[in-house]
Amino acid sequence: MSGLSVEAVLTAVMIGVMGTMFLALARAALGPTVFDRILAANMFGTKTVLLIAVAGFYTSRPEWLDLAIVYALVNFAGTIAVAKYCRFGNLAHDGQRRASR
Amino acid sequence: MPIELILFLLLFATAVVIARLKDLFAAAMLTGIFSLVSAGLFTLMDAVDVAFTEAAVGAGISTILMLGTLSMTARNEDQQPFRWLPLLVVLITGAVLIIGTLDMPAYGDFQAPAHQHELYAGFIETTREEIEHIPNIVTVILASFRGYDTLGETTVIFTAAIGVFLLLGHRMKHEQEPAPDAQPDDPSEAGNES
Amino acid sequence: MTTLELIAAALLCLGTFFCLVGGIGLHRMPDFYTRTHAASITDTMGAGLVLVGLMFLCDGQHWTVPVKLGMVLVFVLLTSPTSGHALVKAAAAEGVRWVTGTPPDSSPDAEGSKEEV
Amino acid sequence: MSDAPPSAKDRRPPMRMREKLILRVVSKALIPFILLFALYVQFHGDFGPGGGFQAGVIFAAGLVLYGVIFGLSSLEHVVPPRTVEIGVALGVLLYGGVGVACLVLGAGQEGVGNFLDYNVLGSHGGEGVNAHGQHLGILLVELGVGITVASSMLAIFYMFAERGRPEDDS
Repeated sequence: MSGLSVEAVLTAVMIGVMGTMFLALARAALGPTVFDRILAANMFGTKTVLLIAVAGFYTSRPEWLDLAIVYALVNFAGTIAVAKYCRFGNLAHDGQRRASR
Repeated sequence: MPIELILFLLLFATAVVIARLKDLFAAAMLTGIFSLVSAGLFTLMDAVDVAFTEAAVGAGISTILMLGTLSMTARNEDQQPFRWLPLLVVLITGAVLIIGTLDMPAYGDFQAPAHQHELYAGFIETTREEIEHIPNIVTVILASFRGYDTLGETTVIFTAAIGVFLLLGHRMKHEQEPAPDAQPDDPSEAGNES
Repeated sequence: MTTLELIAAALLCLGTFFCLVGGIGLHRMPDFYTRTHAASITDTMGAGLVLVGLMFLCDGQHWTVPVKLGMVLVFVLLTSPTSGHALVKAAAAEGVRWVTGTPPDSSPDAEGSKEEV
Repeated sequence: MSDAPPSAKDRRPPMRMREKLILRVVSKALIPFILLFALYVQFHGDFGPGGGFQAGVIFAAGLVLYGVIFGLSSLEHVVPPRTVEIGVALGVLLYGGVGVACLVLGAGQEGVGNFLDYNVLGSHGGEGVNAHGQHLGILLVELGVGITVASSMLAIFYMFAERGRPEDDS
């Protein structure tokens, strides 16, 4: 296995993940429905988590994983808020009281 | 570095997509993507604290706050007639900014003035010796060396919250009567069923 | 490369492959609901394999590193199907079209107006 | 859960509790982690990346997630708006208070105190940089920043969400 180093693999992974990010961005740009955009944005967030985790190993600074955890958690909050806004038109609703909005 | 170049391209593509979108809702979400990409870029530049802020603020809270704003205002951008003067202003400003960047040091240049200045060496080298119990230099500089500055920043946030209280708040009481205009029509409904 | 690194490389490459497949699927799939499927592949198989692959590279690191990787993995595996679920529910409630027809509660004649909701 | 029959205009089926079950269970499991992680970022900011600002934002994001899923009135039950209003000022007060404490302590120990000079906070005062005092000062100051930021974000969310609140009677 000469010529194949961990750094090369990590670089390949980063480039692959960024290719996926481009694809997700294209889907976010094209739509057609707003849900496609949300889906693409959510996927983009996960890919950023991966990118940062891999970049941390690539530059041997694994404490960047804190950042990846923040992404994984905060991205969820954002997506849920967006889905909620889509469905109810505001953020204050508790999802139970009114049936048809 | 090629990876940072790709990320810059991604950033540029996101900005173009945001500018072209008419749907403000989708634009708000793509702003989240924009800050995700820029946070990735900051990470690769080794500015982890900045990336942390960008991640926490841009991806989470600011998307939610923008949604809150959208639920109070309109969802779609108003179609403005084409005007020459704003375009001219934008072009000139952009050109000036690009000319300005020509004078800046190259990306990651070790000879850049910021790295050569005596303060840089002073901060980096003496901080570790003086305050050995705190490994994160950024925290030390922000909270101790530049404590006044951070106090000012905190006061700015405080002032912003007070401003929002004054503009939007009616003491946040529960007993307020529901204003009829405070409840926007579900924007997607019109597009769906027409 | 050591054996651990070989395993890690294989997992990382496989994970990247799944990421790319999901990204392509995001464009090839015909409607929103099937695209959810493509996106969830990148979140589960892609992210999962990459993160597990990174765990194999933790040799000699502080013990918190694999633990944090595991936390990221757990969070991704928890949040992404949940947000996908919420999204699909919201989309179904909004009446986003299926490729084989329309959801039961949306009007069948709104073919063109479904675009750009 | 409303039992009112949907009108002809509302074609969506009435929402049942079960529909949000997954969301509620998962978020109930996740929100403690978000809040804990915010505290980790807050108090670990001297050692790793992070600090008061980031921690405040993450904390607010966790609470906002709770409010988004369980409704604004539930969130107001957990964090009353009055608490938020107090918190906005409390953080700045804590920051400024540390500065004033440095002034007073410095004047007592060395005759001259400087605003936000944490060296005098240490248990063993003296010449030069006092690491213990610096550590304590930075911790308190970051805590002040975190409280203000979290409260401000939450206050802004309250203001915005309040406007869009459907007429309810909680």
